[in-house]
Amino acid sequence: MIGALSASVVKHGWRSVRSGGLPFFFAVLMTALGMFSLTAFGTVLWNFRALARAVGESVAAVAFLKVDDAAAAEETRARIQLTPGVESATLMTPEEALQRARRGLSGSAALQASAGLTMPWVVEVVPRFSLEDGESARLELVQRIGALDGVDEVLHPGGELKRIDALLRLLHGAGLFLAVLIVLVVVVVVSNAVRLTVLVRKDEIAIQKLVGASDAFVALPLLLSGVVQGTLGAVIALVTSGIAHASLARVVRVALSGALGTFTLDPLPWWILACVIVGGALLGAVGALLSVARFLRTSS
Amino acid sequence: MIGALSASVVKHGWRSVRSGGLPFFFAVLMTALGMFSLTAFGTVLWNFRALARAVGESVAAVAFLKVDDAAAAEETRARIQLTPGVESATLMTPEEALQRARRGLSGSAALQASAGLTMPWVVEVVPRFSLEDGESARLELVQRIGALDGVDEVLHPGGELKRIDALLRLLHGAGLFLAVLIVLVVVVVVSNAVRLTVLVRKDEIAIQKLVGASDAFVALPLLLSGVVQGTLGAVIALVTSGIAHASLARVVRVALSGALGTFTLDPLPWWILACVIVGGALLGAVGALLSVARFLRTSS
Amino acid sequence: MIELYHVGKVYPGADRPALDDVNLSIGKSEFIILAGASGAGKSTLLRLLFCAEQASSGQVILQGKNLARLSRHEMAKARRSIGVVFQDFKLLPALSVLDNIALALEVQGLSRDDVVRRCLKVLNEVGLSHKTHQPIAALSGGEQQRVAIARALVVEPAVLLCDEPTGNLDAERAREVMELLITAHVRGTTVVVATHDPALLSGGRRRVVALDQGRIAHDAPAAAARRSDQRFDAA
Amino acid sequence: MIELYHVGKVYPGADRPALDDVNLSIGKSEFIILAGASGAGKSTLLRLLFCAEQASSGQVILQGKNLARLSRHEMAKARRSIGVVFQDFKLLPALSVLDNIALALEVQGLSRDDVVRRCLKVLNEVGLSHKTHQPIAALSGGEQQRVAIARALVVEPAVLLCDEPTGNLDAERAREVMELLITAHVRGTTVVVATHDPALLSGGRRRVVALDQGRIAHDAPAAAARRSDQRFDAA
Ligand SMILES: Nc1ncnc2c1ncn2[C@@H]1O[C@H](COP(=O)(O)OP(=O)(O)OP(=O)(O)O)[C@@H](O)[C@H]1O
Ligand SMILES: Nc1ncnc2c1ncn2[C@@H]1O[C@H](COP(=O)(O)OP(=O)(O)OP(=O)(O)O)[C@@H](O)[C@H]1O
Ligand SMILES: [Mg+2]
Ligand SMILES: [Mg+2]
Repeated sequence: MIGALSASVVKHGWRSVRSGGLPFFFAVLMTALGMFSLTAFGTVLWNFRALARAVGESVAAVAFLKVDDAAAAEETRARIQLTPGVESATLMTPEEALQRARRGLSGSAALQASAGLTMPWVVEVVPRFSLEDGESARLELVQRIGALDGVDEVLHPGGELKRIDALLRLLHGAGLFLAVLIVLVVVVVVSNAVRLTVLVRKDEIAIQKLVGASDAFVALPLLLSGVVQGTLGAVIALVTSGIAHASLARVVRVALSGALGTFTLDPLPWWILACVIVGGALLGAVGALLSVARFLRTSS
Repeated sequence: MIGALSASVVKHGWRSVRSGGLPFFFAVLMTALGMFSLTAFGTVLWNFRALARAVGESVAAVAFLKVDDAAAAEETRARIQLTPGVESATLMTPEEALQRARRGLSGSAALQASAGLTMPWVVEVVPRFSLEDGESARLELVQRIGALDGVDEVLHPGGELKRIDALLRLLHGAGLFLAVLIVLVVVVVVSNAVRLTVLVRKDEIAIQKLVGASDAFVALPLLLSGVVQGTLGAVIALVTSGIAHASLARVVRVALSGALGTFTLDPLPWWILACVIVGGALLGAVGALLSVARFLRTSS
Repeated sequence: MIELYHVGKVYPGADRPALDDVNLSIGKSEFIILAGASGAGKSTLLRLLFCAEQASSGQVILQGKNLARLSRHEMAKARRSIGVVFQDFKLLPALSVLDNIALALEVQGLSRDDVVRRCLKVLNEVGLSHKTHQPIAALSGGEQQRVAIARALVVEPAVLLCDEPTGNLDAERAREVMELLITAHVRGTTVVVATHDPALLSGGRRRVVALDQGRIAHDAPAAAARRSDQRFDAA
Repeated sequence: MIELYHVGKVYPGADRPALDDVNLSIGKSEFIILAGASGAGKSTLLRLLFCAEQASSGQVILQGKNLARLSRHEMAKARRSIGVVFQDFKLLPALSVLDNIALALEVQGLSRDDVVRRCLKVLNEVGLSHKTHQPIAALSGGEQQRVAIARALVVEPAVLLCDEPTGNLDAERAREVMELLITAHVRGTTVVVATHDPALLSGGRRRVVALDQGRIAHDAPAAAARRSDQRFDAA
C-alpha cells in the first residue's frame, strides 16, 4: 500500500513535471539563471580574496636597520618576522637595497641624487593583509616594528595602499549587496514558479481532492516537482558556469597576470558546488511547500 | 464603432490586469527587480567612471626640467600642458619638490640620503586618464614629454598604476558581464510572465475567438497589459533605487572620500531614468507581442 | 444558406471517420433537428459549420462562402453572424452572467450601453434576470445552459447552431427554450438543433436529419407546419 | 445510511436558500431518484452529501458520521467510498480516458496493475473500450458522460451520487447507463440519481424525491419492484 502509494506519487510527480510545461521550464530556467549568477559571483568572490592577498602582499613596508654586520641584521629580521601582523620579512644587504633604489623607485624624484647614496641594511616587511583591518591597525604595526631594537625607521606606502584598499572595499560591499539581491530573486522566482505550476494544475488537484486524495497525495508530487525544478536549475547552472569558467579563465589570467604576478581564476571547490545543488533542491522544496500549503488551505 | 471598440479594449486590458492575479504581480515584481538591478548597476557604472577618473588623476607622472629660472620653467610647463594626452601640468619650485620628496616618498629607501639632496624645477603631469588606453599609450606620452625642450627626465609610477588599472579593468569586465546577464534575465522573465498571463487567460481568449473576436481584439488587451506590467515594474524599480540611493549614498561617500578626495555617489541623470521607464514599457510590449503572436498562431 | 458536398471528417488518431460523405442543404430560415446516437457526429457537423474544425474532404458552403477558403479575418467576421450553444456551454466560470453574454457583443464593437441593454433583454427572455450579476460558477446546470443560449441569441444571428440545448433542462424549461428558438426562427434565423431529446424529435413538425456513425441515415422533411418563407431543398 | 435533519443551505450572496428545511432518510442499498426543475436544489443536495459544501443549518449524517464534524483526513477517506457523476463531468481534457478513470483508484493507493485492470473492466461496461487511450477532449459529449460514470463506478463505492447522468445520452445509451446503475444497486450500493429525464421518472418503480425551490415537494416510495434488502424509511 505504502509502496504503491509512493509509486503513484512518483508517477504524479513526473506527470506534473511533464505537464508543467511552460511554468516548469520557466522555473528551471530562472533557478538556473539565479544559481548561475550566484556561482559566477561566488567564483569572483573566491578568487577576489586571492586577488586581495596578491595586491596586499605586493604592498610591502620597508624597515631601515641601524646595525653594522650581517649577523645582527639577520637577528633583527627574525625579530621583525615574529611580530604579530607580519606575513614575511626579507633581508636585503645595503648593496641590494641600493640596487633596488636605483632600479625602480618610481614616483620619486630622489633618483637625481642617488649617485652619492649610501644605504643601510634593509628589511622588506610584508604585513599580513586583511580587508577588515583599518588604517590604524597598519600604523600600529609600523610603530611596533619601529620600536624594535636595531630598527632605525619604518616607511610604508600609505597612499597607494589606501587607494587599493578603498577599491577593494567597494568591490566587497557592492558584491555583498549583489549577493543578497540574487538570493532574494532566486527565492521569489522559484516559489512563484511552483505557485504557477499549482495554478496551472489546479483543475487536476481539485479533481484529485474530489475523488478523495489526502493532502499528502496532493502535496508530495508538487514538492517533488519543486525539488526537481530546483535541482535541475542548479545542475544547469553548474554546467553553464563550468563552461563559462573554462572559456573565461584564460582571458582573466592574461588580463591580470602582468600586473600582479601569475594570477589564475580558480574554480570553486567541490563542496561549494555540492552546496549549490543542495541549495537549489532546498529552494525548490521550500518554494513548493509554501505555495502548496497555501493552496491546500484555500481549496477543500 | 472605433471608439466603442477601443473602450472595450481598454476594459478588457484592465480586466486582464485585474484577473491576471499572480502571474501579473509576478511579472511586475520580476520586471521591477530586473530594472532595479539595471539601475543600481547603472549608478555604479556611472559613478565608476568618476571614480576611475579620480584614481587616474591621482596617479601623476613627474617631469624633471633642465632649466634655471622660473620663466623658462613656466614656459616648459605650458608646452607640457599642450601635449596631447595631458590632463593638467603643475609647476613646482625646487624647494617645493624637495619638501614633497622629504614628506611622502613612500616605498623608497632613498630618504636616508635626502639631506644632501638638491632638486631641479619639477612639473607634475596628470595624464588624461582612460581605461581604454593601454600601457603603451602611457609610455608614448612619457616619451613625448621627455623629448620636449627643457625636460630632462620623466618618471611615472608604472607599478602602482598597473595595479589599479588591472583592478579597474576587472571591475569593468565583470560589470559588462553582469549587465548582459541582467538584460537577458529581464527579457526572459517579462516575456514569460506575459506568456503565463496568456496561459491563465487562454479559456477566455478561446471563447472570444469563438464569438468572432478579431486578432486585434484579442491581442491589444494583452499588449496593453504587457506594457502596463513593464511600466509598473520600471516605476517601482526607480522608486526603490531612489530610496536605496538616498540611504546608500552617504555610506559610500564616507567609505571612499578619505582615500580619493571627496567622492559622491551621484544619481543617474533624468534622461537615463526616462529610458528605464520607456525600456520597461517596451520590454513588456515585446514580451507580450511574442507570446500573443505565438498563441494566436496555435489557437484558431 | 448552408450546403455540404461530400463532406468527410477524420480526426487525427481516430479509428473511423466522424463524418463520412455527408451531403446536406439547408435553406434560409429553415429549422433543422439533427438527431443521432452519442458519437454519431452531430457536434462534429456543427463544428465544421462554425469553422472550429476543417473538413477533411468535401466542401462546406455557408452564406455562399467556402469555409475552407476564409482568411482569419473573414472567419472571425463570419462567426459574428453565427450564434452557437455549445454542448459544454463554454462559459467563463469566474465572470458574471452579464459579462459572459456581453463578450459576444463587445467583440462586435458595440457601445457599453447597447451591450448592457441587449444583454438584459435576452436574460429576461431566458428567465435569468435575477442572476444577472452572479458568477457562472454560482449557477445550476440548467441555468448555465440558459446563459449559453442567451449568449447565442443576443447577437441576433443569421444562423443559430444549438448542440443539445435542453440536456440539462426539465421538460417545462426545455419547452420554453424551444419556443425561444422558434421565435428566432420566425424572425428569419436559420436554426440547427442537435439533440437526442425525444420530446423535440417527436411530432414530425420539423425537418429531422438523422446521423448514424457519421453518415446521414435519413432526412425527413417536415411533414406539416412548413412555413411559407422556407424553400424546398434537394437533400 | 444517509440522514438529513432540517438541512438548509444558503449560498453567500444568493437571494433565496438553495435548500430549505430538508428532511430525508435514505436506507442502505436504496435507489432514489431526485427530481425537480432546474435550480430546485438537486445538485446542492448532492454536494452536501459529498462534503463539497457545508450545510448552513441542520445536520447531514452519512454512514453514521456527521459531515460537519469530519477532519480533512476523514473527509478525504469518506470521499473514497463515494462515487460521484458530476453534472459537468469534471474530467481533465488533456488526460486520456484511462488516466482520468485511474485517478480515482490511484488516490486509494492501488498498484498500477490493479488500477489498469479495473479501469479496463469498467470501460468495457460503459462501452468505451475503443477510446481507452484517447484524450477526453477528443470525445463526444455522450462519451465524456460515460467516462464520468465509469470513474464513479470504478471504485465500487458504498454510495453512488449521479447528477443528471443521462443528459447527453440518447435513449438507447441512457437505458444502458441506467442498467449499470441498477447493477451497482443490486450489488448493495446506495444510489441517488438527480435527473429531469422523463424516461427515468416514469414507471413508478423507484422511490422519487421531488424538490421544488429547495423544499421537498413529494417523496413517493417505490410502488413496485421493492427489493428485499431495502429497509422501509420514515421520510
Ligand atoms: N477532437 C477529436 N479528436 C478525435 N476524435 C474526436 C474528436 N472529437 C470527436 N471525436 C470523435 O468523433 C466521433 C463523433 O463525435 P461528435 O462529438 O461529433 O459526436 P456527437 O454526435 O456530438 O455525440 P454526442 O451526442 O455524444 O455529443 C466520436 O466518436 C468522437 O469520439
Ligand atoms: N455556488 C453557488 N453560489 C450561489 N448560488 C448557487 C451556487 N450554486 C447553486 N446556486 C443556486 O442555488 C440554486 C440551486 O442550484 P442547484 O445547482 O442545486 O440546482 P439544480 O437542482 O441542480 O438545477 P439544475 O437541474 O439546473 O442543475 C440555483 O438557483 C443556483 O443558482
Ligand atoms: Mg455532441
Ligand atoms: Mg444541477
